[in-house]
Amino acid sequence: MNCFRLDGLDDATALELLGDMIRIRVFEERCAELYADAKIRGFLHLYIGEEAVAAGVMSALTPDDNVLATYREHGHALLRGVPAESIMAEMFGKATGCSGGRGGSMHLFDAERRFYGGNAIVGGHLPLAVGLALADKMVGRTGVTACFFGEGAMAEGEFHEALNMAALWNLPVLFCCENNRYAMGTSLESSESQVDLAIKAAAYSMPAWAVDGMDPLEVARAARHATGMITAGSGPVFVEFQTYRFRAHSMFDPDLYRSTEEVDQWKQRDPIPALAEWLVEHGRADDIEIAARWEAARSETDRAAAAAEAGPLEPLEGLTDHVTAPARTPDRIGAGR
Amino acid sequence: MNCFRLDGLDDATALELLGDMIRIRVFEERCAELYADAKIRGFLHLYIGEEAVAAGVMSALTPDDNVLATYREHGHALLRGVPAESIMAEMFGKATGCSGGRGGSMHLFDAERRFYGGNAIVGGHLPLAVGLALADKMVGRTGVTACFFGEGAMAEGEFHEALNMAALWNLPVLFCCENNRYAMGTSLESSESQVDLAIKAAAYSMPAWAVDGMDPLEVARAARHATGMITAGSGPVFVEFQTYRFRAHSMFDPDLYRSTEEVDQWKQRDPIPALAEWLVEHGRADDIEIAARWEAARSETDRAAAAAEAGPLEPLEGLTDHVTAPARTPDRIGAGR
Amino acid sequence: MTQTIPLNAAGDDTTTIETTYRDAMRTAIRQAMLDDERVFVMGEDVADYGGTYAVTKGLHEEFGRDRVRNTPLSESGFVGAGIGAALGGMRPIVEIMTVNFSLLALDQIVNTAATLRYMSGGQFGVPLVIRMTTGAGRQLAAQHSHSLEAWYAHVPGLRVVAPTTIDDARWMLPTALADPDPVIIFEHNALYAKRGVLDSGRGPVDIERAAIRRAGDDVTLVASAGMVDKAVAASDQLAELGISAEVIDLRSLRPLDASTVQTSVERTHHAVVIDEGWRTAGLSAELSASITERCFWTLDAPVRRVAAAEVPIPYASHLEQHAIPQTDDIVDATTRLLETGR
Amino acid sequence: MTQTIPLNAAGDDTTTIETTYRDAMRTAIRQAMLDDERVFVMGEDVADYGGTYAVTKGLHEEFGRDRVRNTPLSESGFVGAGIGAALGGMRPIVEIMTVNFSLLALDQIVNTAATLRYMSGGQFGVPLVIRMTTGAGRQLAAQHSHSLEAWYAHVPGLRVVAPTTIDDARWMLPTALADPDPVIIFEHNALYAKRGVLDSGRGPVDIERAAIRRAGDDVTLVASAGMVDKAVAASDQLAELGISAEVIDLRSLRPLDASTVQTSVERTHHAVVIDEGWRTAGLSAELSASITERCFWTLDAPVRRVAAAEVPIPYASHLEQHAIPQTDDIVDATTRLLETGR
Ligand SMILES: Cc1ncc(C[n+]2csc(CCOP(=O)(O)OP(=O)(O)O)c2C)c(N)n1
Ligand SMILES: Cc1ncc(C[n+]2csc(CCOP(=O)(O)OP(=O)(O)O)c2C)c(N)n1
Ligand SMILES: [Mg+2]
Ligand SMILES: [Mg+2]
Repeated sequence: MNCFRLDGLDDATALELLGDMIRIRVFEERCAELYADAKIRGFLHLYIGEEAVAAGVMSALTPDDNVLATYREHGHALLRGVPAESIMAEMFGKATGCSGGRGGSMHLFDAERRFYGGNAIVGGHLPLAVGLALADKMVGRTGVTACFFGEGAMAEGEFHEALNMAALWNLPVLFCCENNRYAMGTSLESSESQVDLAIKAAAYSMPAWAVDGMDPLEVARAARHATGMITAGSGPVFVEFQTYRFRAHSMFDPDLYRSTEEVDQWKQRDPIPALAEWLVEHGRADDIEIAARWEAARSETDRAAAAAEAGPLEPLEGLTDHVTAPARTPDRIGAGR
Repeated sequence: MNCFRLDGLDDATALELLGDMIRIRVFEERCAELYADAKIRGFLHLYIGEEAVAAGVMSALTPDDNVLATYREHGHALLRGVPAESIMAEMFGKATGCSGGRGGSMHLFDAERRFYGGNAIVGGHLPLAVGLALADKMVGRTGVTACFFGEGAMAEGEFHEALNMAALWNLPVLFCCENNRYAMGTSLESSESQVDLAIKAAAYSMPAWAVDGMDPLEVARAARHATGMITAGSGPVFVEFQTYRFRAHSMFDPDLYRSTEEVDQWKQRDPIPALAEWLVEHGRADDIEIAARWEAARSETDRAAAAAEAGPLEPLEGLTDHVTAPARTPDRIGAGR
Repeated sequence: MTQTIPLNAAGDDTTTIETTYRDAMRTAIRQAMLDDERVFVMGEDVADYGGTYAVTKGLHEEFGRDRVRNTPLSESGFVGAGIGAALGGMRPIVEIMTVNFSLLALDQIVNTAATLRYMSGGQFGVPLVIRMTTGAGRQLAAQHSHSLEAWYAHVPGLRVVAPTTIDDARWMLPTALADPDPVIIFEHNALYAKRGVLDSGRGPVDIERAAIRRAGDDVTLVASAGMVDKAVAASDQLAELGISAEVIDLRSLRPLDASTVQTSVERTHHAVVIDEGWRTAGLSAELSASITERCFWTLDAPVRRVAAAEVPIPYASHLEQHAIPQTDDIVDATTRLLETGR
Repeated sequence: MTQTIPLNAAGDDTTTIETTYRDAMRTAIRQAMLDDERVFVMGEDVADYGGTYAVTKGLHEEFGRDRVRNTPLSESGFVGAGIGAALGGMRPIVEIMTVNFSLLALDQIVNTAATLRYMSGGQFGVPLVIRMTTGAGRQLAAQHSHSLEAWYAHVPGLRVVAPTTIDDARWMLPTALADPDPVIIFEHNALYAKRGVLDSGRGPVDIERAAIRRAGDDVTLVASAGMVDKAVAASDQLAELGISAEVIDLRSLRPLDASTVQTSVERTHHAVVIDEGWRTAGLSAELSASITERCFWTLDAPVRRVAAAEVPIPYASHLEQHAIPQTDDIVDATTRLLETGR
């Protein structure tokens, strides 16, 4: 029973959201295979099941906005416009990767697209988001700083410090909580005394509400509403997206802490087949259009994997590059004019 | 206009609370003089103006309870029963001090009285309180862990982490927020997006309310109520005591950030003369009884200062004592029986 | 799969069993929990998940969730709670998933655990054990690949150990738990899967002395944690070159057993010190300085340091391997050292 | 009271003025804020209170509370916000009241500020300046008396400096602000009240080279932060004993200017390294190791370390003074060293 509502969105947007989710799904399923093939190493955290969140939120952002994400960020990078080739190359550890092979899956970066990672210390990037928004506010730039994090991060002190500062200083931050109910193997109930996360966030005096994170249209509407508020000067906004990861936490996770029934139940809410079916049922898209999205995603992923494979490794002499900048800028701040 | 209410407390208790406040006041005024005389050094944070809070809360605690406080803790130590002599000797840096001269004003300790400091990292002792309460709960000890901290500490990540754990694990902690409206020179309004502190605490799903911290009877009633709840199994409780410090933050503070009018206004609410007047007016105590309290406090302080002055210094060879225990205990945990 | 090692009473006839470092560590924890009700385990995902490195796997089923306690993601908070519980009479084993996240808990460790006894004039001790994984080599990139043992070794009031053998994985813990002061146990990620023979009747071992893992005459290689096995491998290669290298496993990083090292260097007249951490102001600096102070007049050449390149650890495997010390680097440094000395 | 130093254009005729370290530092901040709108100050009590050590006193009146921004007590949060603001194009000066509280912000500094450029393959830099007070000596006890410069000096991706003169207090800051990477400035608490002559027309100075504060021939004393003036005082006493000691002020703790030290030691054949931090794996260890590596063959005796006793710093004055290195300790170590060498 898929009851989506367009409610302000149009057919094209809905199809776009579906296509975006498909891009992530296809890309990440390939990542899992490439991990099995030992092409990708280190930690690999898949977003499969949660695609509606990134798709919906990203659709509400403009190129002027800043984006920060966690180590589970392939989807966010992809939808932000970071080329699939450079993401895949990064995971292959190639010099052509979007972080020059130094970052890997957890540390995708793209300055041009204001994509500030790929951050692997849980909660550690929330203060950064506050600082980026502060800089924007101080120089009078418009633009929202969207910061994604898991519900597990809400127990960290950084969450608390960041939300307080953002609200206190009325900064344009969109806090996007991806509540997939588990932090590795720790359930929300065993991590938070208050499991209604919007209540926690509202205690910082900021607008906060929860949204069905398995419904990309709901997510998109909430994100538009939130960015609208922020742009109008509301200060920070917190939205909880209720979602679920279908795969294990990472490729190392034996997934012992939840039942297959629970996982299966959530899989029935998989937004990709559901939205596809609904679009077709209601005559808003046809099978051919949808098949084309899958096809495009597959060929994008194929190209990415091929390019990654072909990409060169950074030479060993490059090891010490980028520890600091090659040369100091010639600025003479505070020297007197 | 002093409108105190006994409301469940008796005359003797009210007089006791007055006497307790007087003890702190007299002791600390002497400390200020001794600082000027360079007998006491380092940081010295006076509690003058806030005595009603320690007096009221301490009156509700039993010897089985644990107490943790900040660097502004002379009053708490004194009312907990730490001898004035050993507190003063500590501030003089003498071997006879309650921390052997190693701690000073900010680090008063007394194991026998379950007085766990004297902690000088803002917010740093809140997790300790959680751990002490956890230990009590695990071994089935009854007793409440009372943890005092300033409103400034509520912005620290440790506050957030500690309150969540305490509530999540239903631990017997009484969080006593001494809201004196300033953290050094930073006002509550410029530090917290939500200035109603009970709302912040309630977001962790624990009972939380605010109390007039200039009224020792109100404080005592609130503390009794809270410890009663906790002992009955409520889990942690948060109480905000609204108070004010009459002196500067420390002896180094030029006190530039608030007006003398503001300070004077609060001084009119000084609970010591107010309660004394009220007790006499209502025939609940007489001038002689009250004068005796002042006299007792003065002679206690005199004795303390004299003993501190006379106390020996730790010999230099003692410098490295107590870095670790002198010898390992003979326990053989995990060796098999 | 998880192996259950039979629990032996110390002092029983020595029985040996083949097992892994991981399982030996689990046995140590399990036995401690059986022996003493005050012992409990606390940390992120120590229960259902089984611990990030599966050390505590299954223990929550045996001991329940109170004594194998999952915490929220609150490193400073739960380390502080561990300190508090130790003050309150318990003997907590706090697991910080990895040293990387311990940065969030450093205030608690340095300003409270390490200072309370001193600041209180000896009234309060903190009998707390903190376990954490350390080291690079798994392509986890800059935020997940620290080797910060040197920072901990810097702090008075702490004891710091790094078991590298199966026996030490099993038998250092009871000694650490019996210690009245905080003990930090560093477990190098590469060691968990290490197989070997456990002397399951051995009983608690000291956590203060270094151990000679290979005897030799020409040069002393001093290593710890993940570097010990590389140093042993290097000594094998050096043997083929006709160089007899003694390998010392520090075991304890604070206090450092300088006298065992000194005795060796006074005999070999040459030392190479090896650390997976960064070079500047790292453990290798301390070793170099203290060896030189003690053996200046007997050294034939300056102590050589082999340490990580001064870079955040990169993801790409070839770069990462290049950044951290390898067996070849040790061999190379040693042969050069001996050339200098001649 | 607060002194206002006239702001001079670099390159103007040199004008000297007598002032304090504190006021020179304030002038540096003020000039930077006048010069560049991107520069702002953020930290606990930098506004109304004037900064714990009165360095930023009055600046909020001139520049407003947005650019002299009081923060909540949230060290990790506001340091992280400073990193974010730097990423966003600003040039923040973040004041952490003292190094003691920086323990709460270490994750942000080590895992983000120091790694972002590397992890992003050079795309993102963090042009952030963090100022903090360091050192003991004021009877503030164990939690408020750390000297953790060694920890910061250990971390690739950071620059670490410690101005000790009035000129450096004034002129290191513009260079630090111009640096595209994070710079940590350690200000020893004992220096703020130091009076001296400021060359107010000098202009920005390098923040990479050590400086010789006293020339000498018999021994090299290497010091930084609060130890430099003690080393200079020691050199005076040593002169009376007929010993000519060269005193090197490191100025930069990362990178260390090993070559300036080497040049000196190659001439004097003797080195004493002095640090207010703990000895084990401290700055003094690094100095000893690197001097020995470079000068082994010219050293007449092993490098001597003078460092803090390995204790949490006690409150009582006589104990505290005994715990941290004093001029007499330096004199003593030096005379003993020269006796050994003979
Ligand atoms: C500070 C810190 N602690 C622990 C970890 C290890 N860790 C990595 S991801 C993770 C779970 C985070 O859960 P959540 O925030 O809900 O995000 P999710 O993975 O579910 O997307 C943990 C504990 C870490 N990276 N950083
Ligand atoms: C983590 C930390 N940051 C900063 C300081 C410096 N400091 C000492 S007391 C204080 C103000 C604390 O205010 P509050 O918590 O309201 O307590 P109060 O002093 O008002 O009793 C500050 C900032 C500290 N000791 N610890
Ligand atoms: Mg989650
Ligand atoms: Mg306050």
